[in-house]
Amino acid sequence: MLMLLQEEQTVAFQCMSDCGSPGVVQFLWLIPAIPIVASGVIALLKQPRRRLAATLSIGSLGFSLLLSLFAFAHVVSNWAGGVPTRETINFTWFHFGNSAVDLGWILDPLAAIMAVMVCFVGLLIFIYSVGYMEHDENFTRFFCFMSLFAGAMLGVVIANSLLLLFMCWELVGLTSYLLIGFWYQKPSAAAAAKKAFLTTRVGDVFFLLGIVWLFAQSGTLLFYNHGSGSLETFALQALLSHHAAWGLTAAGAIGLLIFAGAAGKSGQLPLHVWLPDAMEGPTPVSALIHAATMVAAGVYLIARVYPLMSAGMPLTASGEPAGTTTALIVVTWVGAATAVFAALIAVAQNDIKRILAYSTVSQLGYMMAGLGLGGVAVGMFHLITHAFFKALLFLGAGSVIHGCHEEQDVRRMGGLRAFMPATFITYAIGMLALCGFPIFFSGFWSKDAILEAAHNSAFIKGPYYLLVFGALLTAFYMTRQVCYVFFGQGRSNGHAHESPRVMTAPLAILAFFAIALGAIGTPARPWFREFLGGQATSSGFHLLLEADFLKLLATSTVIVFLGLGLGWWLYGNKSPKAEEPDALEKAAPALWAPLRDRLYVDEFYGVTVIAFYYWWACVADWFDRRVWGGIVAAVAWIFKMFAQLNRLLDLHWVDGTFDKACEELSTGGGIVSRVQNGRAQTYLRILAFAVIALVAILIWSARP
Amino acid sequence: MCSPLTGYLIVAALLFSIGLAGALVRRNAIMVLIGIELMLNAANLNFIAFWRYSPHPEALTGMMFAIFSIAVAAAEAAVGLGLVIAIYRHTQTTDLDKMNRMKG
Amino acid sequence: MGIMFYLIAVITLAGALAAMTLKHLVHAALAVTVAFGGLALFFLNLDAQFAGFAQILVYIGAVAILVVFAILLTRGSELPKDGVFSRTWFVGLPIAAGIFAVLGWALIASSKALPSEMATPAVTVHDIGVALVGRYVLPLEIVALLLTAATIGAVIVALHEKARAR
Amino acid sequence: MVEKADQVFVLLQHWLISFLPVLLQPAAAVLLGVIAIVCVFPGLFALTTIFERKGLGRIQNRIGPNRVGPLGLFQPVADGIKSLTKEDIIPLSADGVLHFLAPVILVVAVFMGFAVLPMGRNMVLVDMDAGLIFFFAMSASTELSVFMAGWSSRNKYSLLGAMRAIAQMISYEIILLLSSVAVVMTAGSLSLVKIVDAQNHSTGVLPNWYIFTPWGLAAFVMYAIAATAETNRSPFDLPEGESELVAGYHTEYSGFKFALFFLGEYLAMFSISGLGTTLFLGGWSAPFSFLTWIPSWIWFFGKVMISIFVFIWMRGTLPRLRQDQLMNFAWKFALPFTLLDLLVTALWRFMGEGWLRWVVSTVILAGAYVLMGRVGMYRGHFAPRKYRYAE
Repeated sequence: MLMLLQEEQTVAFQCMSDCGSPGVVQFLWLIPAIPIVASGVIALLKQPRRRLAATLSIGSLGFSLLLSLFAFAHVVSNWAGGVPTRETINFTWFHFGNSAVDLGWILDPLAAIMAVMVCFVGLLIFIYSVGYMEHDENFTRFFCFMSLFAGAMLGVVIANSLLLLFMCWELVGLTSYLLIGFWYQKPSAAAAAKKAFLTTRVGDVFFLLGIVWLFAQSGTLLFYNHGSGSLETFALQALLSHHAAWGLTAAGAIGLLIFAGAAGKSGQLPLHVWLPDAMEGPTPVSALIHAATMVAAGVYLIARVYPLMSAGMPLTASGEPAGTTTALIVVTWVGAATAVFAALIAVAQNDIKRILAYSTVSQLGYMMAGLGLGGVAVGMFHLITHAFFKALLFLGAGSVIHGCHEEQDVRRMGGLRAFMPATFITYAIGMLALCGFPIFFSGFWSKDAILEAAHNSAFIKGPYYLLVFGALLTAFYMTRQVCYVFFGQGRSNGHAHESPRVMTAPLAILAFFAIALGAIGTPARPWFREFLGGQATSSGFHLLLEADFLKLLATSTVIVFLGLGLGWWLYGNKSPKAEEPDALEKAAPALWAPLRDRLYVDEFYGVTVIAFYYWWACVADWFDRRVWGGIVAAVAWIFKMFAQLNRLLDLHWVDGTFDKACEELSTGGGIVSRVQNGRAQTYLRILAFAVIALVAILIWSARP
Repeated sequence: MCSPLTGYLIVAALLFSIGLAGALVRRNAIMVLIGIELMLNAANLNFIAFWRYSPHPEALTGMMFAIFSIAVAAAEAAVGLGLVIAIYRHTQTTDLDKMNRMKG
Repeated sequence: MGIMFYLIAVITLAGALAAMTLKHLVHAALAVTVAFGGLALFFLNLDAQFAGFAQILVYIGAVAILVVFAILLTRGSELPKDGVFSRTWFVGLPIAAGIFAVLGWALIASSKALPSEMATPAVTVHDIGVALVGRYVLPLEIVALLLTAATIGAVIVALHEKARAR
Repeated sequence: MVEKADQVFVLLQHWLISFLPVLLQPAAAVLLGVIAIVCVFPGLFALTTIFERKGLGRIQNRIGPNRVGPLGLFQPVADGIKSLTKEDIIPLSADGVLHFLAPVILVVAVFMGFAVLPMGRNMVLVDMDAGLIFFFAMSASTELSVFMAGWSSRNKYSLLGAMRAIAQMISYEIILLLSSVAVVMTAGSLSLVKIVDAQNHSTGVLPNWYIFTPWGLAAFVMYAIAATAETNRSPFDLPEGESELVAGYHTEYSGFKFALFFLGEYLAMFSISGLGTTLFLGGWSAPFSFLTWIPSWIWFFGKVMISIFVFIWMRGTLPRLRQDQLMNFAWKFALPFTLLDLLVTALWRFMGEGWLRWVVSTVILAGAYVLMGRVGMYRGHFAPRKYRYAE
């Protein structure tokens, strides 16, 4: 088991960032900035400039990919040289009082590998989108949002400040909202967007509370800042020494609050309801945001603040963990429960994307559990592999939907194997990777690492059994889906067709990585673990032959084959009619109904949270109308009466006098006006006459 | 008739009277304006003459008065003629005998 | 009191008289220009060079032209049918004569107080300029304001009704 | 020797009047000056007509008059004899007196303007304190003679031409005056002799002429445009637009009176070029100190003749403007721009020496020029009119 050991590493890190940062980290901000700028430019483009919009956003993301590959190479070369990388650039955003709010970005193995993943998967999905969105009239808007999303997500990845991370986090949430509601003319899409936004906000409120608390406690929101960052020894000690309620330390409490935010974004158990509905967005959006990247942001966040979550973990003398923390226990249990819960629901869904969505929720649960049990490397490894094969599955599903003329119900497909061979092969690879088919697929190794960590955990045993059951369900529902879609007789309305090259090429690339990525994390050569942990671990093929490991291998293989077999037995080549009840429904209708209805979570929320808000809104409305409205009306009435009184006074007293005076004046004026006959020369004459008189008087009076 | 100023004053008085007579006896509004301009000019001549023969010509009082009077006269002519044109547009005449709608 | 004075006086008064008596409006306008020119010569004769040139510039260059324009715009160049003099001309003339009488009386009454010959004042344009922006700066500004207002007013008054409505 | 050549005319004048009794000498000096002006400029006029006809010929790709004398150089003589011997026609219904007075007043008024122009060192007829005002007063008087000519002819074309000419001359006279005021503000004098003196000391590379300052250049451009309009020269020759008005206000003139109008027009050109030279181009001063050996009067007449050449060049190049363009340009572009130039001149005066005032005034003027031009173009003040039938 590996641990990030702050105490020993701080010195090395300080040296690294003090010795004049090399160029890479200084240009790190370009990685998110370029897609955001591209998005701004696209926003200004006219609707028909589709080609330019696509070129801009793909080009910008490609550039970001190049940059992040460069950064990654830098990190890898440092790592190969035995120096773990942690380079930061921090700057003050603003001051208030004596405190300053700092922002900054960071380059470390975690950020580097995540940035590469986001850029790479994102780029493939962008390319795929060109084909998928070809006939949409809001093509430019789509790419504008996608670019903005990519930029914001990369911002989350490289942020070295919890505040900057939160800002990008909210930007990501906004773009998610925009993209889910991309087809806002569909009421269901608009509702789904709203739901996603509100649900994630619930988590974000806790997250914000955690941030504020952290700032109040440690005085900084920077993660790493030459020893004074909030994740470094000094601040952690301070946080540990401070006790919150219920026996929690401040570190634990803040960790739990942050986890609430992560749970909202990553669809963990109480807040998972938005993610399946989010499938109303276009399929590339589902692939990019709701499978590969954004939902993984929660996991990434937990990985990022792992030192905080694990603060206070008792260690053995050799640095091995000898216990765990409350925060990690909560993370583990929530993750494991989510994994099983979502997998159960996925079994009874009929919408191709909804199955994948629940599968995503379930896999995110795995990642969380992996983080809680095995540390950063375990959770992140599954995150990376999952990003690739889940993106592959979503894109494959998109290809299927595209090929079946926007049909999403798996019962109305079937037999597509023959019509869409490329999609079928890649989809099958993705499906096997997700199921964890032994040895050859990346999913096997990453999931196995989680199971291994769960099995080896000395402190909490329950999650292991939950996760194993989840793995069985995963294999089962994926088999069910593939059988429905690709095997049996064709049940679709129109003639299915293969998707264009621009869509299948990304599928192929993703499929390659869905297989190949396993190589970086096998127990024989746990490169990924070393890379993230910055520590050497024992390696060699002999590790594969250890008894413990073999036992575990056998268990998971059996589980997977059990799931696959069960699925094939129930659904293989049956080609039931679309209206016909499901095979499982026939076998166990009492089990089926609650699963189909998503275990009534939405309904539960409907009668509790939403009902409460509705009632509260009614109360407020009544109060507004009756109480406040009454007061306002009374005041208005009083003033109106006063005005009436005034008017009467004016009319009879003031005006009467004035009118009389005016009449007199006008009569007098009429008499005088006869002099003014309107002839200019008469006036001039009178004037001249007056001058004569005046001068005569003057001279006469001045006579000596 | 010993002072050189007297001659100028007589000329100015004559000019003023001629201008006034013109303004009083002519029918045409424009001619009335011209008469008024003549009266103004007569006054200017007086100012300049008094300035020239005043004990302190370097104080420039009369001169300034004349210069400002010229400027004001220009403004007066512009507005007056503008009015005449506007009235002509309405009534198709510049005959003051026919223009008596100015009464209250 | 040289020959020049009498010459100029004759020109000026003749111009003024002609302006007030000539039937034709254009002729009257040109005659009054002669009177203006005579006055300018008077100013020069009185060593008021600047005022003289200003008189030419303003009266001959602007006012006379304006008058001519007004005459043409109001069809004043055609001879009126019912005479050029007002119906009440017999009232006007005695009043004008009365004015002259009163002024003359004032002149005679004050003839003893009038100064005799004075030396030519040494006043340059520079002095006038300094006085204008020094002691007389306020009147200058007010006159500037007046001229601006008059220009705008004249334009608005003389605008076509239709143009104004627009 | 150089001094002698420079002052040759002044010395000649002194020599000539020295034969007379002392009492008569001042009057004789003035008389001699008047005679010189009255002889020199009509001679120059004759030269210019042939120069113009030849030049226009070259511009229009033809030879021009070449029959009378060598290279047609005696053409003006032939023209003069022709106009003198032609019948002097007075239309039956014309106002005879005004018809006769108009060209005379025109020529006299224009000749008066030359009195204050310094044509060389010590070569000015009257060094008036208010010389510039005098000049403008005289040029203002010409408008009245134009009106007299147009009105007295009893001819619609004549009257229309006269009204056009007066409207145009009044509009552009304001610009002419205001652009000169910029110079007066800087030189601090209305006397043209002093204005020349103020420009006649070279500091640095460029001569100290006002045209070599931002405001001076702007004022000069405006002055040049206004001068072209003031003299009714192409492209502002609407009052004589032969396609519309036959010949404008001198349609009904023939013989010698017509020649007088012709003379008046050219004299106005000379005097206005002379004034422009005096105000902006340093008058009779040499551009560089090593060129002072060339007599000052040669400099003056050289500059005037170059201006005349520019007049001719413009006439051969530019098409005539439309009346509304002419007026819009005067009131909506040139007048505001000249007023702005006055402000910039004041700024220049009070910003003190240094490069900063160059930059500031250049930027303001160039910016205003571009901006006002663009706005005018955009709102269609100077743009070509769109004719309905051409759509």
